Amino acid sequence: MSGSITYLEAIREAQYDALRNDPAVFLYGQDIDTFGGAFKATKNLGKEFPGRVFDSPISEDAMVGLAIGAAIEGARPIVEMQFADFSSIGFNQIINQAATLYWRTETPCPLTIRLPSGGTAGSGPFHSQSMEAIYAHYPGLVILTPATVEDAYWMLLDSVELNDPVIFCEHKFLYYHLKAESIGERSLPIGKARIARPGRHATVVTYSAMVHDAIRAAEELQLDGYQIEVVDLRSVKPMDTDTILGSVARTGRLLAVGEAFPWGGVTAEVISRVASEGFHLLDAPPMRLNAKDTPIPYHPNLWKAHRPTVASIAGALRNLLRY
Amino acid sequence: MSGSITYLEAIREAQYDALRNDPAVFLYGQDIDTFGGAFKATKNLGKEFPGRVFDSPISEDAMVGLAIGAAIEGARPIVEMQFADFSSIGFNQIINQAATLYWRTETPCPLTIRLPSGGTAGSGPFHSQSMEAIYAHYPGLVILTPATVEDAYWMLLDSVELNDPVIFCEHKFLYYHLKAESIGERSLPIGKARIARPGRHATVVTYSAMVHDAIRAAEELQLDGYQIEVVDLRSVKPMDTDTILGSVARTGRLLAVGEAFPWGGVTAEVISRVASEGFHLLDAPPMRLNAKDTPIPYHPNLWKAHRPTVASIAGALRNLLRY
Amino acid sequence: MTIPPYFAKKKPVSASPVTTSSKRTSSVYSTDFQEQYLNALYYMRLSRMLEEKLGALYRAGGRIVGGVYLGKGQEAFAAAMGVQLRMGKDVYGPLIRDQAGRLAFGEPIIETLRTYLGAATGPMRGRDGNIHRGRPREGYMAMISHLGSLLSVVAGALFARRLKGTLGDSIGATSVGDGGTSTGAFHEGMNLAAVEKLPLIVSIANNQYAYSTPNTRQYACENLVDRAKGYGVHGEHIDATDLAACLTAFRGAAARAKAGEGPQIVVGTLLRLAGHGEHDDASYIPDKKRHTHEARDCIEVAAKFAMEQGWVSETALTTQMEEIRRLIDQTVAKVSKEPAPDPFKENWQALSTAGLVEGQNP
Amino acid sequence: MTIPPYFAKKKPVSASPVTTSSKRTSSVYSTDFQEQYLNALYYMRLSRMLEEKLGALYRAGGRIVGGVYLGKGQEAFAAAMGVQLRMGKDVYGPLIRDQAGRLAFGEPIIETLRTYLGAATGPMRGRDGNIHRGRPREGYMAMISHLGSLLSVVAGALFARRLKGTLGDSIGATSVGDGGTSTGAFHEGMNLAAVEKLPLIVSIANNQYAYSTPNTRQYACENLVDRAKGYGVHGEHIDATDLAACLTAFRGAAARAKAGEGPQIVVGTLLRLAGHGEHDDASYIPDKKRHTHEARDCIEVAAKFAMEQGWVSETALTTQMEEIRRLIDQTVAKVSKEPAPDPFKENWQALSTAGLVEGQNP
Ligand SMILES: Cc1ncc(C[n+]2csc(CCOP(=O)(O)OP(=O)(O)O)c2C)c(N)n1
Ligand SMILES: Cc1ncc(C[n+]2csc(CCOP(=O)(O)OP(=O)(O)O)c2C)c(N)n1
Ligand SMILES: [Mg+2]
Ligand SMILES: [Mg+2]
Repeated sequence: MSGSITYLEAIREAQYDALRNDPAVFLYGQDIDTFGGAFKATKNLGKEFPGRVFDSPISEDAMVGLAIGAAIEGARPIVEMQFADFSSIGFNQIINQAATLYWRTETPCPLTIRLPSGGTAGSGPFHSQSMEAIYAHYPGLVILTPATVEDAYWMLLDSVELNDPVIFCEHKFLYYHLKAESIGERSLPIGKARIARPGRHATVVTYSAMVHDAIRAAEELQLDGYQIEVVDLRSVKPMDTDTILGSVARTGRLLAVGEAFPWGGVTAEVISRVASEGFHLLDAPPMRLNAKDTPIPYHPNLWKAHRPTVASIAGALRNLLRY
Repeated sequence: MSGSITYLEAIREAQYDALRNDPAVFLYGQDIDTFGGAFKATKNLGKEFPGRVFDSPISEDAMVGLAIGAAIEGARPIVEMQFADFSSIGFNQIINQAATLYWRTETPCPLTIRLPSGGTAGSGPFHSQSMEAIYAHYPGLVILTPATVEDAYWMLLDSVELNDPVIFCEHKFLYYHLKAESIGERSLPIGKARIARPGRHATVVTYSAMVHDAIRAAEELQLDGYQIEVVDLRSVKPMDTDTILGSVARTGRLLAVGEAFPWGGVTAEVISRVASEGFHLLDAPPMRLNAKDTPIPYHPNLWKAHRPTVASIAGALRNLLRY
Repeated sequence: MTIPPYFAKKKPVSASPVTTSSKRTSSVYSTDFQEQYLNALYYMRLSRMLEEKLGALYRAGGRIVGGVYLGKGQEAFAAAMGVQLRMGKDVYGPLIRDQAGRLAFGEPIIETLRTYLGAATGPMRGRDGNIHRGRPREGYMAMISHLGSLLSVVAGALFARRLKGTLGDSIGATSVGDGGTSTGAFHEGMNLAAVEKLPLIVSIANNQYAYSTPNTRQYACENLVDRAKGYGVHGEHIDATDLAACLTAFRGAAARAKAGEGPQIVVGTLLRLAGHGEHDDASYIPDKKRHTHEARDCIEVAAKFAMEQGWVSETALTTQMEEIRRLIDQTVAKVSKEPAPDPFKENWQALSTAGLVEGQNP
Repeated sequence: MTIPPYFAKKKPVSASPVTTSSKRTSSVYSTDFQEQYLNALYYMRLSRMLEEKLGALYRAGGRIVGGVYLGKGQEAFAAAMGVQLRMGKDVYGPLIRDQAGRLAFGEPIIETLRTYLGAATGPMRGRDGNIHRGRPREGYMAMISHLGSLLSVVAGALFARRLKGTLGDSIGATSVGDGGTSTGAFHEGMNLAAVEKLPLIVSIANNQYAYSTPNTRQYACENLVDRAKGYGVHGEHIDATDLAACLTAFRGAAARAKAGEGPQIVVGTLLRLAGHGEHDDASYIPDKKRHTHEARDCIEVAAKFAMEQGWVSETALTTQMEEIRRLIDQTVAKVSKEPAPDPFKENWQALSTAGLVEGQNP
C-alpha cells in the first residue's frame, strides 16, 4: 500500500486534534513527551502542547489510576502503554476501577488507553500480545481495534469524546506498513462493523491487522472464482452482530480470524453469536482461526507459524468452501 | 444436600494430604497461618505443619512471584488468593511469568493458585468474580472449576501433583452449602468432563456452582417430561470437547451456562467448539446463558437478577426445547 | 465553597464549645485548633455511636446488607484528617476505617445508613456497598476493594485540577492501612504523586494488624514512616490515640500541601479495637496487646483532654451524646422505610453511552 | 559446587595476575580482592567486546534477531555483582544491562551469541530472545519484559531452598534500573524479601535514564538508596564507574546476606553509555551529561587502576584483548553455522503435561 499518511501518523494526528479541540485532553505515558513515545505516536506533541504531555514513571497501575482520577474531574486523558503487554500491570485499575466507575457511582470515566498491540517479527512473548479479549470480558469498557488509517484517526478522536473508558488497540505492524492517500472522511460510528470487501461465497469476520491478511486471502481465492466477504469488526465490544449476521445471511459460511490466543476471545464470541442468532443462515459449520496456544515466539521462523497468515486463512477458507 | 464433609473441608483435607504426602508442598497466602484463612480453608494447617504455612504481606504480585521462584526450585506451592478478585494484582505474574516459564525455558512450574470464586449475596463487585476465562485465554495454564466435594478434593490434590501452573477456581457458595457423605473415590482425571445428570432432550454444559442450579432446572423440566443432560466441565482448560460433543450427539440441543460475564468466556468457547465441530449434531441453535454485562451488584435483589438462576436456566431450556 | 445540597454539613451540636474555652485564654492551643478539636470530637463520637448501631443491627441479623467493617479505635486519626478537608473543595478517598473522617468531611449519616441498610436511595443504589460508598463527582471518591488503588486516583483528581487551573488551595487526602502499604498500587501511587508534587495527604493507620496478619509479617522496617524519605516526601509519625497529636500532624500536613510542598505522609500507631469485620472476634490479638498504650480508647482520651482544657463540660458532652443518639435513631427509622433496589427498574448499563450497550440476557 | 557442563566457567585469560601483584604486598587490598578485581575486569572487557560485536552485527542488518540492548558503561557494576555469585550454587536474575554480570556468573559467550543470532541451539531455542535468556533450573533466571517482576521470583527460589534445607550459604542477586524501581512489582518483591529475610542482593543501576525518561520524572527522593530504610534492609550507594567501589559494596552485601542479615540494596550511579537499545541514538541525553564523572568509562578507569596497583601489565591486557577477540570471532563463526529454529520440529506445547495440551490450529 502506498500513500502519504501512515496508520501511526493518523494516530498522532488524532491526538494532535484532540489536544487542539479540547483543553481537557492530556497525554500521559512513558517517554511520550520529548522522546515522542517508543513508536513516535506522540512526536512533537509535547512541544506543540506544552504542559499537556507527560512522561510518566514506569508505573502502569498508577498511570491508569491517575487518569481515572483526572477523568472523574472532567479531564479526558489519553494514556499510552508502551506496549499492550505492559497493560497487565494496569489490569486491575482498568477492569475494577475504570470499568466499574460509572455503574457504581454514575460518574462518567472519559478515559482512553492506547495499547500498541499485536505481533511483529522478533518481538517475542512480551511485546506482541493482543489483549482485546481480556478487556472485552469485563463489563464497562469499550474495546476498539482499528484496521485502517481512517479508523485509526476517527476512532481515536471518537474515543476521546466518549464518556466511557476505551481500550484502543492499535496494531504495531500497521504503524508503518499501512498507508493511505489521506485520512478520509469519517464513515462509520463506533460500534459498527464494516464490510471491508464484499463477497457471496463465504464471510471472514476479523479485525485489526488480520483484516488485511484476510483481504489478501480473499484475493487469492478470487483466482479460484470465489468471492469472499470480509467483515472488519472495528469495535470488538460492542460487537456489531447485525452486520455479521447480514453478511452470513448473504454467504452462508463463516470463518472468524484473529491473531490472539485460541481459547475464548473475539473469534469465539463471533462464532457463538452467529451460532445462536444466525444458526439457520449457516450452510456449513462455522470455523475459527487463531494463533496457536503457546506464548508468541521470538524467532521469525516460529512466529510466522504461530499466527494466522494469508496462506492459512486461504487454506481455512478452502476447507470451509469445500464443505 | 446433607452429609458429613463440605466442599470447603474437602479443600482443607486436600491441602492437608498434599502437605503430608510431599515435603515440597507449602502454602502461602494472606491470613492462612494462625487464622486459617478468610474462609478457613487452611484451618489448623499451620499448627499441623509448622514452618510450611505462611502468612503473606498484601502483595499478590510478589506472592505469585515467590511461588514461581519456589516452583522453579522444585517446591510445590499452593497460593491462596483471599478472593479470586484480588488475583488481578497477581495477573501479570500469572499470565506472563508462570504461564510462559515452561515454554520459554523447559523449566516446569508446579504451582497451584487457589481462587475463591463466584458470587454470594451481598459480596458486591469485588468479592464475587469468576475469572476463569481471563486465565484460560492465556496459554500455559490449567484452569479447574470443581463443582463437587469429590472434585474439590481430588482435583486439588491432582493440581499439586501437576508440573504445570493450575488456576484452581473454588466456588465460595459451595464452601459451606455443598456437603457429601464422604469424599469418595477419585473418578475422573483432570481434563475430563463429567455427565452430572443423564438426559436426552437437551444438554446443559456448565461448571462450578452452576452445575447445581442446572441440575435443579433439569429436575424442574423433568416434571414437564423433559430429560435434560447436564455436563459438568470440571476443567475449563483443557476443555473436554469429546464429552460435550458426545452429549450433544445424544440430545441435539445445547445450552451453555456460566455465572461469569457474557462477553467471551467459557460459554462462548463451548458454543464455538460445538458449532465448529458438532454442527450437524445440533437440532436447534445453541444457546448461552451468563450473568449480565455489568459489575456484580451488591444488593441481593439486584444480585439475584444479575446471574443465571434455576428459573432462568429452566426458562432458557424451555425456549431451547420449544425450538 | 459550594456544598452539594445532599451534603449540607452538619454542625457540631455540642454545647457552645467556644464559650467554654474562653475560660482558658492562656491555652497553648489556638481558638481555631480548639474549634477543630471539638468538631473532630463530635464526629468521633457520632462515628462511634453510628458504628455501634451498625454492629448491633448486624448482630441482630437480617437488616444489614453485606459485611460491617468498623473504625473503632481509629476515630481520632480519621476525624483529624477529615476536619482538614472541605467538602466541595478538597478530594477525599477514605478507606474502611474512616467513618469518622467521612462524617468530618461532610457526609450526612443518612448516606451511611442508606448504604448499610440497602436502601435504593443511597449513593450506590444497591450496586455497590457500605464502605465503598462515595460521590466521586463531588470529590468524595468511592473506593474499590483492592487496597492501595485509590491513591493514584485521588492524585489524578488533583492533577486534573492543576491542569485546568482550578486547583487553588485544594488538597487531596486518602488512607491506607499497614497492610495496604505492601501493595504495588500504594508504591506506584505514592511515587507518582511525589514526582508530580501533588498536594496529597496519605494517612497510614498502623493498627498493627491486617486482618489477622501482624506487622511482623507485613513489613520489616522499624516504622512505616521510614518510607517517606524514599519517596522524597515529608513524613510524620504520631500516636493516633491522641487527638491533639493527630490534629497537629494533619494541620501541618495540610498547610505544607497547600504551600506546594508535595505529598505528605502521616503514620499513626494505634490498635484496631474491633474485629477486622463484625464477623471476626479478633482472637488472634493477644490479650496483653489490649492493655497497651495503643489500645487506649481515643474518644475517652480526647473527651478527657477537652474537659481538662476546659473546652467542654461533662454535661455538654452528655447532651451531645443524647442528640447523637436521637439523630441516629431518627435516621434509622427514616431509612428503614425507604425502598430496596428493584431489579426491574435497573437499566443494567455499565456504560454511560447508552447507544453502545449491548443486549442483556432475557 | 557442581557446574552444569554447558556452563564450564571460563577462567580469566589475563597474564597470571596473582604473580604480578606479589610486587605490592603492602596493598590495602587482599589477594582475594585483587583476584576478584581482575576476574571482574576480564568479564567487563569480554562483555564490552561481545556487545560491540552484537552492535556491529545489528547495524550490519540481517544477522541479529530482535532488538539489541547493551550494558555499555555498566560493566563494573554488573561484573562486581556477578563475581560474587557461584553458578550452580547461587541464584541470579539479571536484567538487560547485565551482560558482564552474566559472564561473570558463568554464562559462556556461546549462549549469548546463540540467542542473538537466533540459533535453535540456544537456551531459549528461538522461543524467547536475547536479554530474556536464562536457565532457571540452574539458578539462572530468565527475565520477562515486565520490569521488577523477577525480584520476587529470585526471592522465591531462595525461600524454597531455605524450606528444603538446602540454602546453606547460597545467595540470590537481581538487578533493576532507576525506572524499574517505580514498579509495584519491585516494591512488593522488595518488601516480601525483607519480611522473609532472604539472602538477596538487589542492585539498582541508576543510569539516570529509563529509556528517555530522566530521573526527575521517575522519583522524587534524593537518592534511591533512601528506599532501603523503608524496607528495613541495608542499603549502600556507590560510584558505579569505580570497580573497586563496586566490588567492595557487593562483597560486603554478599557477606551480610550470607550472615543472615537479609536483603541488601546496592545503588550505583552511572550513565548509560549507549542508546536504550541500538535503535536509539539517545539524543535526549544532553551533551554536558556526557562529560560528567558518571560518564567515565568504567573499563578504562578499572584497567588504569589495576595497572597503577601493579596488578596487571599493559602487555597482559593487550594479550587478553586479543584472546577475547579471537574467542568472540571463533564463537560467532561457529554459531553462524548452527541451525535456525524449525517450526515443523516445534511441538507447540505450552504445558509440560503433554496429556493436557489441546489440539492446535491446522
Ligand atoms: C489487593 C488486596 N488484597 C487483599 C485484600 C483483602 N483484604 C481486605 S482488608 C485486608 C486487610 C487490610 O489490612 P490493613 O491495610 O492493615 O487495614 P486494616 O483492615 O487494618 O484497617 C485484606 C487482606 C484486599 N482488599 N486487597
Ligand atoms: C512494566 C514495564 N513497563 C514498561 C516497560 C518498557 N520498558 C522497557 S525498558 C524501559 C526503561 C527501563 O529503564 P530502567 O529501569 O532505568 O533501566 P535501564 O534501561 O536504564 O537500564 C521501559 C520503560 C517494561 N519493560 N516493563
Ligand atoms: Mg491494619
Ligand atoms: Mg535507567
